[in-house]
Amino acid sequence: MADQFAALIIVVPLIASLFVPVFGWWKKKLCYPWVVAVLVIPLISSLSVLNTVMTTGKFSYRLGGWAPPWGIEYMLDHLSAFVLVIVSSISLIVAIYSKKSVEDNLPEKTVPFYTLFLLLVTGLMGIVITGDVFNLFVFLEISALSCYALIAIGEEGAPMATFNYIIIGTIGACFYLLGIGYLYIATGSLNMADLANILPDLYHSKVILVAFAFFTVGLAIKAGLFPLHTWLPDAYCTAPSAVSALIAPLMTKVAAYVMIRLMFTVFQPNFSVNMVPVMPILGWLSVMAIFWGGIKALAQTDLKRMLVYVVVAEVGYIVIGVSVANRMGLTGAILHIMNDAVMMACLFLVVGAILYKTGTREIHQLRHLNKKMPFTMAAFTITALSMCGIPPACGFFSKWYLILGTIEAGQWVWAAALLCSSLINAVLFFRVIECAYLKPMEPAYALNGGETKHEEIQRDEAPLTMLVPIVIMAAGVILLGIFSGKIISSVIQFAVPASF
Amino acid sequence: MDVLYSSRPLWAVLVSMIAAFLILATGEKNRNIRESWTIMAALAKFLIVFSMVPVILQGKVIEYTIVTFYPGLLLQFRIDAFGMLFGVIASSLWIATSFYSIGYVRGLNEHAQTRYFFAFAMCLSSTIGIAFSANLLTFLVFYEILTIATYPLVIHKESKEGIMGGRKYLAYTLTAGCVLLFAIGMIYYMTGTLDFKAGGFMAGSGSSTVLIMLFAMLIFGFGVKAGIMPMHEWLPTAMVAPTPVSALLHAVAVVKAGVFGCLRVILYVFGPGLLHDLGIWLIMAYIASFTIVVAGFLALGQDHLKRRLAFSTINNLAMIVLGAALLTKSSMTGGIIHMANHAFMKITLFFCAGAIHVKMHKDYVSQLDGLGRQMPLTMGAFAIGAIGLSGIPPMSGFISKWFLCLGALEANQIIFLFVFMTSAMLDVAFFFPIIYNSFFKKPMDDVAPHFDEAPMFMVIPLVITALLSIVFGIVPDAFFRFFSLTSLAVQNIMGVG
Amino acid sequence: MKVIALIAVIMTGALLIYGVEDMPGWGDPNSPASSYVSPQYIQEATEKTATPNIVTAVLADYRSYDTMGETVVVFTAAIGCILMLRKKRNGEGG
Amino acid sequence: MLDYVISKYNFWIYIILMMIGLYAMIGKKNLVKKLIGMNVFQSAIILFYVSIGVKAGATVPILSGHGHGHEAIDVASYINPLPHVLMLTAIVVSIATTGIALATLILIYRKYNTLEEDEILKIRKETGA
Repeated sequence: MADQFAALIIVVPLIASLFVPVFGWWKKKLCYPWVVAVLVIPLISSLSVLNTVMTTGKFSYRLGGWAPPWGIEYMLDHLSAFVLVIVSSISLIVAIYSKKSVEDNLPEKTVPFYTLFLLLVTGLMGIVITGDVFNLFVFLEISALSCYALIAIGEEGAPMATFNYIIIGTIGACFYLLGIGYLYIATGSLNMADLANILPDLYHSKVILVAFAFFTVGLAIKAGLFPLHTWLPDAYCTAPSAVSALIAPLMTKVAAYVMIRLMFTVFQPNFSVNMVPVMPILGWLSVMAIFWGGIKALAQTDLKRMLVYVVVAEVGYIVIGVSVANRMGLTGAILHIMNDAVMMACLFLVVGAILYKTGTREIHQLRHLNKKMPFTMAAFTITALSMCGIPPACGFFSKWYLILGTIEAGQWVWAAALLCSSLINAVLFFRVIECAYLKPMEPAYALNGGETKHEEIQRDEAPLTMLVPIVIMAAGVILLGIFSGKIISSVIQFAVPASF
Repeated sequence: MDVLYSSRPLWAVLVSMIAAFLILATGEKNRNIRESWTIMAALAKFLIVFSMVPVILQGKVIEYTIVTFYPGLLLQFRIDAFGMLFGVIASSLWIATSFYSIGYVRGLNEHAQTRYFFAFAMCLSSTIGIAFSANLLTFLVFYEILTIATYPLVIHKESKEGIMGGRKYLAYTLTAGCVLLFAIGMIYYMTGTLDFKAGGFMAGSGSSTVLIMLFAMLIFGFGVKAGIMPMHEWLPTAMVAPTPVSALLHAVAVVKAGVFGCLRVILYVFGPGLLHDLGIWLIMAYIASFTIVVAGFLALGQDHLKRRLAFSTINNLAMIVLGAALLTKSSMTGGIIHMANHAFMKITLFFCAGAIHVKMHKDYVSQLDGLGRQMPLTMGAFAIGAIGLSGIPPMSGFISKWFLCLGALEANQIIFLFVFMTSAMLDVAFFFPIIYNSFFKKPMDDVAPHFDEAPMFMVIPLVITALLSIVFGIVPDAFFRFFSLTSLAVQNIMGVG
Repeated sequence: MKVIALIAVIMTGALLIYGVEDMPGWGDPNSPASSYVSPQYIQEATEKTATPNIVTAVLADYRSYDTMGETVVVFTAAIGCILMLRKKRNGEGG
Repeated sequence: MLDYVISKYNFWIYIILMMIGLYAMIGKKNLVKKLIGMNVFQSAIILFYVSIGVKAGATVPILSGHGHGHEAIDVASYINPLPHVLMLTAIVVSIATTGIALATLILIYRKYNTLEEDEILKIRKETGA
């Protein structure tokens, strides 16, 4: 019976999205509770699926009852169930959060906004759940299209950023489509499990090699891996708060998931690691991503823009974990998909709340925020410490496994890059913390009569619909760190290919 | 070795963490309730820690596993004699510091007191975590928490120097944390285990070049907090912090955690045998000696009282490390017991500096003339601490120096004997003028001095710690069983090596 | 920009031409694409789905899930255009 | 050699089309031209897929005569239906993408009154955005 939950994960938000315009036409206010209520169901379903996978092992779900290579099936194993839980929980949290942000920024666009919000979530979960390479493309496009539209309604400069994103994103998606075509021409199949069986005999074919190359480049574009990240900063930065809080944690992570899926399930590790020289290339690109993202982030004075560059660097983390191609590294990468999703969600939620309350994102204007918004800033601080790799927050543990992975692979420079990145993050985030928590170093505010010391600062915390998601995410940062051992031993351990 | 499974170590760590959140929840409005949390937690922590001492002295270890990540990779507490020693020092001195802090922050009407007590409690929590860690990973986890928990204390004043000091502190300690992370990863990769083992577990797990590199990294990582030169720069800068913080930083928690880490690496990760074979013990000893002598001279040049004390701390910590690096039984005993003795004496000195600051708002050595007549208790305690640190009997400092000198002879390294002697003379040189001036010189402002002490909350703790320094000099095993614990730890290490 | 474009294009083209060597020829009935999954569609589809047009059968039955996705894409695009363009028109009108 | 080239002519055509499209997408300054490049690029891929399905001498896969009974169906006489199915989906996707892209172009034009990339960048630099 639990099998049917798998279908609900996609069907419920999809059907629900059709009803959003209906509700909106009737009463606009209903959109928000409807979306929140609907998104609970995928979360429950994906938890149930994860539970089934953990107790009985992986299973597939045939859509329309057609047998796999002819019909389409869902592939539910530890990896996909795990990522599903991440996607569904974060989208629920962001949906709860979105209320004030939408009312404030896009009052007349509530209805299409929530419709697309649900479609984006549907697309992301469809990507994760499907076991068919072409079906994956369809959902990739659903999520991409809704993402384009959601970004385009952002602030100044958003349409231009979106157009760049559309062009580059379409190149990525088309490369992926081309990869499918090449696989199909060589094997005749589109089903992932089936492909995995057929491919080993064809590993020496040039067609397969080209297919692999296109997959890798296409997904690297979608994941925003250096140097194909150029679309990412502008697009994520100009998007509305609620949108960037959804796409920044999820879009790149889901692309990274597809990368892991293709490299280690559709293709065997034997091919991806030993027969093509792709791993070192990806690894070095990630190192550059980490440094480039970090350095660009250091140069920003706008908090959100800084975080966007941190996203670029964090993609490098995951890809390094993939490209060291050993058990520890991949464990770290999969763990970091989760950790980074939670951390990024928390940070972007905080930035949205700050923007909503104070109207600014400039770091140096965040003064006294610890008094105004103590809980928001506490959440920010916890997550910032996690980004710097301070235990017991979750960031430390993924970093630990990634470093073990690089050590095992003998890649010292990669290890050094990971370590340096912690330090860069420390500089980045402590700069913000200093501004928000401490008195200004220079008496630059003497204009107020030099009486800054005695001014009474009123608490002015974000509304509850914003605060609760933020606090949940911050608690998640700590709890996921403490229970990372449990998560690894019960889920991630089995998500890593057995041959490692 | 008998192993006793108990959750007491966990509670010892958690009690102050829980208190920290209670403090945060209580807030600025109910100051008395907030302070009572601190004191209750301090007492509870001490009782929990101390209740385990008899078990340890029977030669057992207490173990508690928090979580397991991978085989050989787990968060675990295991209390042995050495860890116990550190745990007792930290938890007993926290009681003194708690009372003292209350007097200090109220005396000065400091801002952000809630944050201050919160961070303080977190610091102690992680210090005990460090003391009880069973392996390098657990150690690292608590070490990093300690780094962060101390940061709000360092920048407490929020002045320009404070923030700069905080930045420098973070730059040093976070870099060290990264290096440690890498080194520990390497060790796990090479040996598959991270558990501390008396006498070391690294022997034969890699080429000597790799081992030396790892040793250097670990010593760098822990040495930063221990203020070993040339990584000591942050310590004097961090003196802008309020005095109880300096006392905690420089006598109990942070620097001792660094030294504790160094000793763990030398004695429990690499082990005397391996270090002897690799020949790096001598290099280590020279670095420590260099630190001892240079820090002593630098201390002479400081007019700011707390900075002078900071350099004295660097000097003494290096002495502890040198004791361990000499790898003989006596030197180890001396080094380990000096952790305890130095803690009590140095915290007395810092308490005195704080009391003077609160009462007289004087921070410089040159301002202290004639103070002894106005604040006899404070300056008397200061004299006891200073004499003790110079290694003059019957203070406890004498015991540790005696063993250290004995160790230098046992190791057939006369040069280190001279290092200890020089250090003692430098101690005399930079402490005695203070004592002399304060008792025998006339005050600068020519007002007839009358008895006017600092608040009782401050004076009582510092008198008690001063008296304890004398008691430990006469009966080293009194109350806290420091000497028994030390000799047990040394036995464990030498028994294997 | 033009140089980057040219380099990207030439690299892509070279990769594609490299791959062509192992491709089956034009109209080869024995290519894997035509001989593995698809024959069964041609043989069974009419019987199982009662549709003479096999493309329709596959589109609306075997791979109907894809087709659902396809319609959702159109829906997404429509809503997306509404989201992007609607308010501005009101703004101009008023 | 010539046989080789001729036997795979479908691939050469699609490769050339695709390179043209890709060049326009990256290299052109006019945003509409970029969009047209995108369409050419997608059409090239569609062409590629459809050409996979071809079997020499086969006809469209519509079995008007065979609906009933169990007489054997000659697989070789009908072309492969799957690529066509996939491309029906892909065409729709490409149209939808074009639609969204055109909508953003409208937004851009309303804002900057031009669709030349360099002019837009100049305007943005001047306004400091």
